[in-house]
Amino acid sequence: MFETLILMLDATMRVSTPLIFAALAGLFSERAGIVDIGLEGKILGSAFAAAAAASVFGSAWIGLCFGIVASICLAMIHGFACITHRGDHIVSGVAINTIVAGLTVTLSMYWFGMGGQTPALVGDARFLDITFPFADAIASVPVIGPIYSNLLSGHNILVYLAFAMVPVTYWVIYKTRFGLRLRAVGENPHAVDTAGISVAFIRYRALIICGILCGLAGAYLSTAHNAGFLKDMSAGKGYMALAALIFGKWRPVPVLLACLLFGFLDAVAVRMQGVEIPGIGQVPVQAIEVLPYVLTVLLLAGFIGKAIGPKAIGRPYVKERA
Amino acid sequence: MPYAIELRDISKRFGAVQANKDICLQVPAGTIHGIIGENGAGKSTLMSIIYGFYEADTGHIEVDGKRVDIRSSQDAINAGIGMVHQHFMLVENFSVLENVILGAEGGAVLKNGIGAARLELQRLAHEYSLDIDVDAIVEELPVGLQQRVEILKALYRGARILILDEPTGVLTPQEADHLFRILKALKEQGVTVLLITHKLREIMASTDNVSVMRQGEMVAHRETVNTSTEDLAELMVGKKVRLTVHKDDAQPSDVLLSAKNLSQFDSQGVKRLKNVSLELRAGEILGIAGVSGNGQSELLNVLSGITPMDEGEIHFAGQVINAKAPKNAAQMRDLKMAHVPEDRHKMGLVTGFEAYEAAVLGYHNSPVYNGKILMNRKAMLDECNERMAAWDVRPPNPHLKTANFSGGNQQKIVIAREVEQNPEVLLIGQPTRGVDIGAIENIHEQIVKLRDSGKAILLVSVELDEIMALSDRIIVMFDGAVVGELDAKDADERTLGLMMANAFNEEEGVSA
Amino acid sequence: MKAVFLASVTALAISSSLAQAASEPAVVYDQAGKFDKSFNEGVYNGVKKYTAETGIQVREFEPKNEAQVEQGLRRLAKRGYSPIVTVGFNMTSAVEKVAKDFPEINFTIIDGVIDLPNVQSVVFKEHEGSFLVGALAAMASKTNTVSFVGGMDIPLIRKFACGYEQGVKYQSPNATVYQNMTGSTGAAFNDPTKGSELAKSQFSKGSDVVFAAAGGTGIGVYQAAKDEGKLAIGVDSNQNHVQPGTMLTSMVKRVDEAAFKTYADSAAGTWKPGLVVLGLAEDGVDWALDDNNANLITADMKAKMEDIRAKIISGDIKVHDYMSDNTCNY
Amino acid sequence: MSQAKVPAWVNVALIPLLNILLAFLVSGLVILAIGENPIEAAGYLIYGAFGYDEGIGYTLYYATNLIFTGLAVSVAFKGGLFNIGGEGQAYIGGLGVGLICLSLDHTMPLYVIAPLAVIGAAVFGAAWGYIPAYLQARRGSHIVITTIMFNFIASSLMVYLIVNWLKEDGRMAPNSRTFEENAWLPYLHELFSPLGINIGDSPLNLSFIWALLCCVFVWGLVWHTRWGYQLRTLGTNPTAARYAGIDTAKVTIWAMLISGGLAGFVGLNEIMGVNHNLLLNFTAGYGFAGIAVALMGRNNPIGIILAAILFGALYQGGAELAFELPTITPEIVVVIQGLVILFSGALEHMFKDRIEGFFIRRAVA
Repeated sequence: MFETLILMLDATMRVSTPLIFAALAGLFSERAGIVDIGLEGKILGSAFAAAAAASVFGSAWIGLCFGIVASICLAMIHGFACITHRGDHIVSGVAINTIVAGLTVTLSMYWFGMGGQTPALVGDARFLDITFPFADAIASVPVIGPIYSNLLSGHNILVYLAFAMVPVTYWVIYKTRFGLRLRAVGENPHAVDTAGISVAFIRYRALIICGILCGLAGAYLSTAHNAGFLKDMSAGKGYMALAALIFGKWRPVPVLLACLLFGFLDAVAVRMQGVEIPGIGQVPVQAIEVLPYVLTVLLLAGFIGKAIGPKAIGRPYVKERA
Repeated sequence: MPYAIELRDISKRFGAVQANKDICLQVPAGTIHGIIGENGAGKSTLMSIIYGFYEADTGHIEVDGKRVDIRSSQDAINAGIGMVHQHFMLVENFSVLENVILGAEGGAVLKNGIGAARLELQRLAHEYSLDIDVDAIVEELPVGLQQRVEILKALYRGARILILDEPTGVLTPQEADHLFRILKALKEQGVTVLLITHKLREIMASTDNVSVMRQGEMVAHRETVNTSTEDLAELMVGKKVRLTVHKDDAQPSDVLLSAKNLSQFDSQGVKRLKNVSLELRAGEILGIAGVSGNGQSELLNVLSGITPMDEGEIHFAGQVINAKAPKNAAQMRDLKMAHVPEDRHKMGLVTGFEAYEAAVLGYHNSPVYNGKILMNRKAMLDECNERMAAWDVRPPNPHLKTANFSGGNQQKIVIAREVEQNPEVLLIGQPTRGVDIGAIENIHEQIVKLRDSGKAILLVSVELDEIMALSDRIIVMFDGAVVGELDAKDADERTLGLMMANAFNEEEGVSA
Repeated sequence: MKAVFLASVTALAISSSLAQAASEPAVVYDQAGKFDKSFNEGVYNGVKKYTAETGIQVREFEPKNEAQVEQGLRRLAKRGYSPIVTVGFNMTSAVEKVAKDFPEINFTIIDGVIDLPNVQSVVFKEHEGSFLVGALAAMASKTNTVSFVGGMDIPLIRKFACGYEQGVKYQSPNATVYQNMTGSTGAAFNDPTKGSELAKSQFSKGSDVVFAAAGGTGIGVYQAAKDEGKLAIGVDSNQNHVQPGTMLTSMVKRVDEAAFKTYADSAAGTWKPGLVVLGLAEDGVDWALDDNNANLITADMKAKMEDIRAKIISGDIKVHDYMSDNTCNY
Repeated sequence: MSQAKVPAWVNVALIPLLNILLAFLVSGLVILAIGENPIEAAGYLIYGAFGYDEGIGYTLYYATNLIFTGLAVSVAFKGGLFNIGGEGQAYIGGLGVGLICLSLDHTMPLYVIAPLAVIGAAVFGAAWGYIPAYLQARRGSHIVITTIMFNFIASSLMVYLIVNWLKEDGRMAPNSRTFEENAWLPYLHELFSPLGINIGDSPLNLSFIWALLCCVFVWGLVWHTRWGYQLRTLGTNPTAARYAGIDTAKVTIWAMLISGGLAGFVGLNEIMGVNHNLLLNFTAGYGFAGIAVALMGRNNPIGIILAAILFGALYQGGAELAFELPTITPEIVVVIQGLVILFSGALEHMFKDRIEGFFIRRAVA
């Protein structure tokens, strides 16, 4: 039982990683007042760019850079539409998701001609797992052994980075000048503007950070968790991250917990397919898969707590005319 | 001696509208300078230019005799200019401290800045008697204190020139008095104050000099001691103001509507309306006086059925309406209650609609405008044409989008809609807000005419002059409750002002 | 610009009417595409081989959604392409419809059964091949624990699983076999992330050889095996080259042969409609041994495999077909 | 302010046209980047969409779905609601159609099944729109997020139902049995051939006519009924709606019911008209494409028909294009779609303000 739990948690860490990156990305964006349902598109775009670059240059790090750049570009389109041209955030997000879904396949067909995939990545073109010192040595020690060598050790660097990003995000959001301004801009952009700070500049910077984090999420998918890009490989992770963001009420630590919960449910669901549980029979996997969305809806409807987002979210900032 | 701030030939145009034209202004250091003008005279635009919100098309600004380029609020702050906006620029769920340091954090990491800010705020509080709990969350503070946070924000940034845009609109007269004492203290410390208002009394009471704006132009400068309310009023509107309305004495008869102990809570559970009782008789105008935000809007909304009451009941047209048996706005209209809302843009009109569509808003279910399944467009258009002619709406084009009419004509469309339904009771809020002088007279006459035809009218206005001129009876509201009632003949500004601050008996007891 | 445009439109109209006259072979892959490293790629290899040997181009079409399957088939049929090889049971209903409407065009469907006078249905005895690789897995396993990752949870995939399990148990009766299916929709054939997760969880339970019958999902399974130093078994095509050193073998389903044979027979005039069942005896399924996995297969293992293979063909070993009764009781 | 001075055709025709041109221009650049000639590609595309009877049929068949989802998005939008859940509502609507057909096709004739299927599609689709609407109207949760979540929930639900309940034992493909022919909506080419009119074989079926009727219905409903008046009031000014005594919660819920019902009709076309069985993923993104159609069509039924035909042509022409030039995937159409959403939706102010400004200046001068 304990073994199984460790294995499930181990899988949870791997599955949650892109969710954590993307949900933190959404946190930066939405705390600055920009609704971002384009997380999905940015993840997918980055996954493609990272895999393509990694396969061409043979380096996962170069892939990561390309992934981040691609994701930032998409974030800037979102910014251009929502910040500069006061466009509807939702529409812009839908547009980005749609464009990326089409473009990644079109481009990968052209470059690699493999039905919308990139070539499989080998060796340095992928982020490989890191084994902690003495992991093998103490693997057999009860309790601590499995926790250390199975759960904590043996992930790739992006997994650790994702978890490290949570305290970093917390610090940036609550303890720095940028964070103060970012939160203020999401609550009352007029206050920020009259304080002599450019609302647009803060929002653009928030979106750049959002782009970087989505870039990490996408690169993780294609160059760390998997070994190559696949059509539609983000498979709704952006939306699930959005759900986690809401579920975590736009705060870094609860958001992390929400991501872990959703990741855990996913890890459970994967292993439940077609499995007969003695006495119960088959548990429909779909029921587990759907839980994150159902929970988020229940939360939004106020049946379990209340999710109150940043006040100025989704509203374009226009200087009022006298 | 150089002026603290000098404006030279400032002009600003928004599309076809000339908001400011060749504005010149000289403000000596350490004085309080008033700027008055009607709504839309261009005061706020001018202040926004000084504060870097807009860039002037032509002209320039000098501070302490030196020309400064103000392209952003940051430039204004650097030039020592601070501004207290009409609508506070505060982040409501931040603490006072966070609000104050926003934009002047003193380093990339907050920790150091916060410590320094704490000390500086203590000093400011001491020096100008601006006491405040720096760790309080802003949205939990009363309005007067929120304004104080705004002033502290400006001073913390080292402002030597402080602009206040309509600072007393949301304050009780007593809170306002306190504000002016603070301004005097600031002045003594050498701060220059620019006070924008359309309230002549404030200008006369507190300023050293006053400038008058009209239709985007600066039309006069006066030393306050050498001018008078009448003089300024005339300069402001350009002709003699007629503040009285010709009307005969009221002939009140039956009680048409009575409200008993009405209470209502907002979404946060705060009681906005507190046990309000009133009676409204046929053939009278009942005025509701009060500083804006003291429950008048809630009262109108509850009476008209827009929001349900939480406690109390209304007797109207033989019906008892209470929390258990509420009636919505449509049902109240069916009982012949009409309502001209306080804000026609937010409520009274759908600006994207063509005039003939907006002219049936609220009455769209009436059989007059409907066939069996579809609406009867012809009937709507015919009626709209008739009314536009009768009420002199210009241009008389029922297909024009309502957004494209001027404020006065929009208001005429709304009032015509409500009055022409021949209601028994008319609720009317801020009937002349943003309406030009000519239309004001017209609207006032129509209200009196309706009264004389035996209808009951409940008038809500923040303009004391309007209340006093139109009402037969006046009720004063403060903090959601009725704090006094008097006959219009016995009302004067001082009495009403004290009642509005709920300080009638204790003079200045409750001022913040 | 306008002129160029009009010219190209006219040219198009002409070229497409010309195409009507041709009678060339064609292939319609399923939505996983011809580079799935598995089933479709197998067919693609057959197509390549045919083109290489005869110089005749085969018209290829990769539909991207359900509607395009039928539309693409119809378009090919209308232009006179024949025979048309279609890949996968997902196309059954579309092929059925179009084949009815174009009785003069010949169709071959791989992995599906359609009873029409102009359709050849090719199905495989996957259970036999799976039995073989199951036995090999049991031989190679050091932990006496092996596992299976299926794609979509359907009878066909259960057939693989069941055959595999029988093979394992034949070789090593007390061995443990873990089984997981990836999902219950077509997406389960194209989800390497889940594949790798499933494989990893099987590895942590002790499995050291995994057989993936999961299309594109298998890529993730093989990757996981490589990352963790375990062995994996490929499916459909010879996938030994995907992760050399990790791939123990591949359960080869000669879809390439099926496609090649359709074209070749058709050219020779010997193509016949009806059901074609290909098993070990017909070389329709087999295990793959090449340079990529030669190091992993000892002479002893090879000998045992040849023995089992012969016994299945001779009928000494009866391999239960899951799809015959939808159970895996053997 | 001075919209009066901007000629109507600017908003109705010029701006949408510019948006679509820009989208084509960018896609042309993409095609150029992948080494094909955009003009040649456009040739194939137009030929495929309009060049022959069958192509036109396919174009209109795709357009049918897009009319339904476009109308769905626009009705909700008129009430100020962004229904991003058309995909899920269409999916569940198809379930309604499928269940009716599966349960009645052995016993009932088409003229009984068809109206029931229409009702089934509407009721199921509406039901799926109802929950988010209810939650928005009564519990204050944001409809965009809930409808997104409901798309995922619908997708899982359908997998569960089809795989576990509706799939025949032993069948491989996850779909229900094929309906008897009396539960098939007649193809238009079948209906027309007795009249001597010969249109090419295509999946175009009776639901196209139903889609056109829905346009008329929506036009009348939104612009000419009391309910429509209330809907538009709510959509442009919710405070005014409360002032006017409009039950905003009720209008919100009804708007989403109608929106969901319209989206559900995609099921009619796909399940009963074309596939003749209940299968997975038949919605194929039409729900999202409806957003582009509604934006492009300016939320106006005529505009929606035109936009739906345009996108239908892109789908069909795109398939033709991919068939003729295998280096170009049909996904290029998805790119065009996304660009249209970007230019005519998210970046609408970029052009609109400038163009209107131009006309206003001209009018002033």
